[in-house]
Amino acid sequence: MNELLRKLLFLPEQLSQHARDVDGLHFFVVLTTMAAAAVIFATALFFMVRYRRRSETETTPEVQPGHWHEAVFVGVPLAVFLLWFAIGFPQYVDLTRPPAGAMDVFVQGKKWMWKFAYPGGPSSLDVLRVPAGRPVRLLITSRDVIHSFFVPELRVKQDALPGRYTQTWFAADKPGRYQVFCAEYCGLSHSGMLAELVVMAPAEFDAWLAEQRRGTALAQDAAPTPGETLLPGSSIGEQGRAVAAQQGCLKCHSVDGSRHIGPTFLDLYQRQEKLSTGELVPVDEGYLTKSMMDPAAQVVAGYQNVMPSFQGKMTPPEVAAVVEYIKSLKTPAVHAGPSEGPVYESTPRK
Amino acid sequence: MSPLPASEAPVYAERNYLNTPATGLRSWLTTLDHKRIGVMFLIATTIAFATGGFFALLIRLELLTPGPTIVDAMTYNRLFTLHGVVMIFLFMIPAIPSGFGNFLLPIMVGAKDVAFPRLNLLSFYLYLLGAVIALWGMIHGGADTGWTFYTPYSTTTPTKVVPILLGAFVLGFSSILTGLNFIVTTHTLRAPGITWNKLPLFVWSIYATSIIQILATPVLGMTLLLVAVEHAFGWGIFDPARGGDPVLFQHFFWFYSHPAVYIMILPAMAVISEVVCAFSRKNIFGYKAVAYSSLGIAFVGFFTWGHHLFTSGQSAYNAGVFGVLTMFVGIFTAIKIFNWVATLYKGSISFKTPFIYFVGFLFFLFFGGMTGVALATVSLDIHWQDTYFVVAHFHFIMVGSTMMGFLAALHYWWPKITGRMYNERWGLVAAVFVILGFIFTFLPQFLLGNEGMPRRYFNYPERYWALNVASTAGASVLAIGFTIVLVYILVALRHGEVAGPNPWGSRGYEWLTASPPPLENFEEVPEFRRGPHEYHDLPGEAAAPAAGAAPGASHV
Amino acid sequence: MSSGAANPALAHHFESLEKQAHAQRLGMWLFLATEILLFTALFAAYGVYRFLYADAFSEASRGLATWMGGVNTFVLVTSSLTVALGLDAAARGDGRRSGGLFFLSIGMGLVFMALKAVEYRHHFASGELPGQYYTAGAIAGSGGALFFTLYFLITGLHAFHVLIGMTVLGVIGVKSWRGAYSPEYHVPVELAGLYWHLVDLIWIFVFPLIYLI
Amino acid sequence: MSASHASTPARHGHAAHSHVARYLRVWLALMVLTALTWGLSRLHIPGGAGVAVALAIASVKGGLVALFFMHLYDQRGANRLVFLTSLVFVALLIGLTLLDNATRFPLANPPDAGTSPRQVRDAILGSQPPATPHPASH
Repeated sequence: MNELLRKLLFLPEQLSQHARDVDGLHFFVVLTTMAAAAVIFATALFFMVRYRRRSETETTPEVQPGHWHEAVFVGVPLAVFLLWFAIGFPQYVDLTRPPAGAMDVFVQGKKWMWKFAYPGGPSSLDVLRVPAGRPVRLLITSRDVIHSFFVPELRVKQDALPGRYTQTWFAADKPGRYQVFCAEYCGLSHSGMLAELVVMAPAEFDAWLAEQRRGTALAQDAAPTPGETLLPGSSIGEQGRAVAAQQGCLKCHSVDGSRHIGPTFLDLYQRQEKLSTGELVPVDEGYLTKSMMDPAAQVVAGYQNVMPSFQGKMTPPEVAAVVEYIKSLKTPAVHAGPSEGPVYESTPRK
Repeated sequence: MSPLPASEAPVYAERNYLNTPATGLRSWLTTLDHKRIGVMFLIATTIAFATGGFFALLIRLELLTPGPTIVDAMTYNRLFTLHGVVMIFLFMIPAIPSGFGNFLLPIMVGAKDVAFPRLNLLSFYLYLLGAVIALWGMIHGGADTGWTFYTPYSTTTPTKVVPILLGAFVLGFSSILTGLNFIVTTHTLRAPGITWNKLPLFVWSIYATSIIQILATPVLGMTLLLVAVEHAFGWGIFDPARGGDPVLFQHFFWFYSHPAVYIMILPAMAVISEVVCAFSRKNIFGYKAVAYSSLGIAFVGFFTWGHHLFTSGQSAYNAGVFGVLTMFVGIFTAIKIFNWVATLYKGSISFKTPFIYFVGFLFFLFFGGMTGVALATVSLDIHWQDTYFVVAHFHFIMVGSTMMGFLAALHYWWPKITGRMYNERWGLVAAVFVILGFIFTFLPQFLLGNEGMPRRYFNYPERYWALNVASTAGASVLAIGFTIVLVYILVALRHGEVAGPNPWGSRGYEWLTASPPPLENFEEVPEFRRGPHEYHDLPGEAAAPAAGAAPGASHV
Repeated sequence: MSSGAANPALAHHFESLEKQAHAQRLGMWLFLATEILLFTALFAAYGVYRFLYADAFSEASRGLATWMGGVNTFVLVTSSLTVALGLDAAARGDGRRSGGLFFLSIGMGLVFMALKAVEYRHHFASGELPGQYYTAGAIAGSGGALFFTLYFLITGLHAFHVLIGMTVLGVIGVKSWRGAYSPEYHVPVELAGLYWHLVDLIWIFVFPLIYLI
Repeated sequence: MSASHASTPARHGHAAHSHVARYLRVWLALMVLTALTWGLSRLHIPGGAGVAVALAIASVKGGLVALFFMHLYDQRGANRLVFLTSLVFVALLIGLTLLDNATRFPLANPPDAGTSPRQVRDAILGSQPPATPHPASH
């Protein structure tokens, strides 16, 4: 029955319990609507046939409703509507309350791509990998305009607001590949802002994540695209700044380029740093993360090894947020890169 | 009162508003006569409708195949923006209230004119000014924001969004002035004998519409102005980079734009209430319920705007409040539907073109309304929001129902406005084309939405192809239907049969005067003893055995 | 019912001056309702941002010259009184007195605008400007800039209404002075007054919101 | 029509007692209230109480202006209804937008606004999501 109705209504596959619940309501709504339509239109049709005009001089009696009619006209639809709502609203509230222990994934929309950051630093572009059967919470933000994360198979959609987070969650049933759409109009390539949701077997996912964390495929996807402009205050970085302030990072690292106890954060990202060992390393997400977890391993030349390890003091998403924050600290002049970029890009005002 | 049906040969009123005091273009452009202003609005809005419809056809053609079909993505984005802006601000909102409302409302309350004729003319010129400003923006690049102007997209787009915003702002003032005029007219210019409970239902609905126009439009005006300021100067009010909240824009926008849906649909309901009585020759079932439910829609319609924000990051509290309140606004529409159907009971139903449009209206309003309520169940909306399901839903209401109302009004009052009849046979043919065209265009879009195709997509995955082709095919049927209407209605202007004052045998007050009506509406103001929807005291009533059964039926 | 058939002010589609006055008054009130809702969007934005940036807003508010806002409140309230007295004079047929009182009100409107201009000058000098132009920098975060965005939007729109109000008072005042109105017909005087009172009414809310809290 | 013992022109005309005394009393009250709210603001009443007091005084002042300067006190029902209705919608727009900002997921508000770093951390990291309403409350 479920399958029949689903196919009849062109609904996509149901990838989660939530999707099945929502479809249940959907079928109920469609069936009650059709029943009501049958009653109303059959009545109307009957009246139209029975009371069609037979002569031009025909007259009609006055018919007035009793209170009984009005009560039915108000009561019956109201009862049906409220019943629908009573089913639908808890389903929605459920969607706003991720279960305890859900895995967090940071989702960032920007024209016109999706970036997904996992606990522990790794991130990927336009591919969201999640384990089957485990709840996943998405913390969604945007870098420029409003986007909307939408997976039809999950019956889940949540807008990505620039400069702040919204959340939603799901637990996908079974491995497979599904399309992620952007559902909020965002400009020229709105319809091209697609990503893939890859649901993996839990063991497979764990292995993949571990490999990512080891840094073998280190965050290639996360590098800024050519011509990308960084909007101040419109990224995970905002949260990172709060975390950095709270953790005391800013007591030693300036953000304005001035030298302090530690190297400045300004333009740190993608800089070539000379280590105390004389070796040159590019500053990327991996280096930043590692420096927070094990600061003594690679100390920049000219600085004392005084920084404590934040291993265990900061959780992976916090680390990710601080990394984002550091990445956002760029002076415009250093912002190199070919100027072509996407044809149509909003320009932040200076 | 003229007997039903008109037995003697119909007369064309020789001295009428069309030729008094003069016929020159100048006398039209400077007229203070509400009927002429109404007619000018009708012409202007029809042109706007043709423009918007042309954009719609281009959109459907583009979507015939995945990927680029006839235009590029940028042009497509401009097309759907202009389609929305033109259809909503230049056609839907003014068409029935400013067009038919202006023509009919003063006649229906037995007045010589609206309360402030000069403001009325100003309203028309503001409409033209707004249209010209928007048109200027369209020619110089157009906007690509969608008619919803969501920030921060709209404040950062390099396209010409500011003139479009200012155009809409000016159009808002036109709308306010019309609403203001109608409310004051209804309050102060009712002829002796027309009490509030003897007002035609058309007037009740237009009155309710005017309340919304007065109270909601200023908020939209301010909001559009803020977006324009933001776009031009970067004052940061909705700009997240400067601490602003883009969701606040959505609150403001929908505070107007949800009630605006009722600005579009209430006038259609106004027309339908008149048409259903006239063509079933029957008193309306539950006058007070139908009349007051218009006010209910106007009032409760303001409490529901947040149902557009279920996926926007709005709080769950708000979602609950707005969801429940939306259920209540659905009730008022349900009351109307039930009462219209019940009006047919024991009627004498004549299947003329306006009545066919009534049937279409009932169909579209029912399914458009029910899908609207379904969208307010929140969890279903999460799936449907910003997909073609929503597109289909609001086209059922705004295009399906409102257009049915507009066409019903056009046919029903055509003889009153022009004094001549349209060709009934062609009318029926066109009605069938239009109604089937609508169904074929938008039914596939419901399914597309279920399947998950987001709206405003220039390109789409191939699995959505078949349904898109079906929708485009439907749109061409629709276009044929509209073309037929346009042709025979223009032919009728010159060659139509003379209609006479009351060709339908209607009891509406506007049919008590000549067709076309004279300059000050009535040569001699009638006494208005009977209600505008009362048909029971026809000649020969006593002989009809059904009359005895009526009171019994009413107290089941 | 006073038969106004002879009165040239009676439009052809009204049966009496009384009814016409009622219509005009109702129309004016509807117009005032749209004005109120026009400001409501700004007040709602103010409410939201004040809630979100409570500290920055009170800090920014403390930086304003409260005495100027206060004096302006006294000035505007008093101008409302003179307008009301002007209506009273018109109702008694004293057109000269009515016009004179309206001119007095315009004078107070000018005082209001002058004080406002002094304030604006000060804000410009110290970089307390809206959005991207905000350079005062005394307040952390975006709250300060947003406060001044709303400050300029609300007071600017209000000042614009004061200007319109002064114009209306001027036109009606001159006509009144010339004896265009009578005890039977002086609705324009009343409507001009209504508009001015609304401008006052809005300021009564602007003052505490911007200057006091 | 029944409410038409209003400020009709005719009534204004032969009203022996003009409104002057009333206007002066209202004006005096407005001046006193302005001084009062100004004075109270200098006390810096903490929290929302100061806001509430200031708005309450403003509402009283606004009420006086509307009732007496604008003559709602002695006018027809329709005008009063228009004014009251507009106030309902003022409350509606301000109330429901504020309710949203006050109850939404804290991170969905601007980052440097009401959300303290602690709230940010709790919301991102706390296993318990922020309070959301019970479906039962509706």
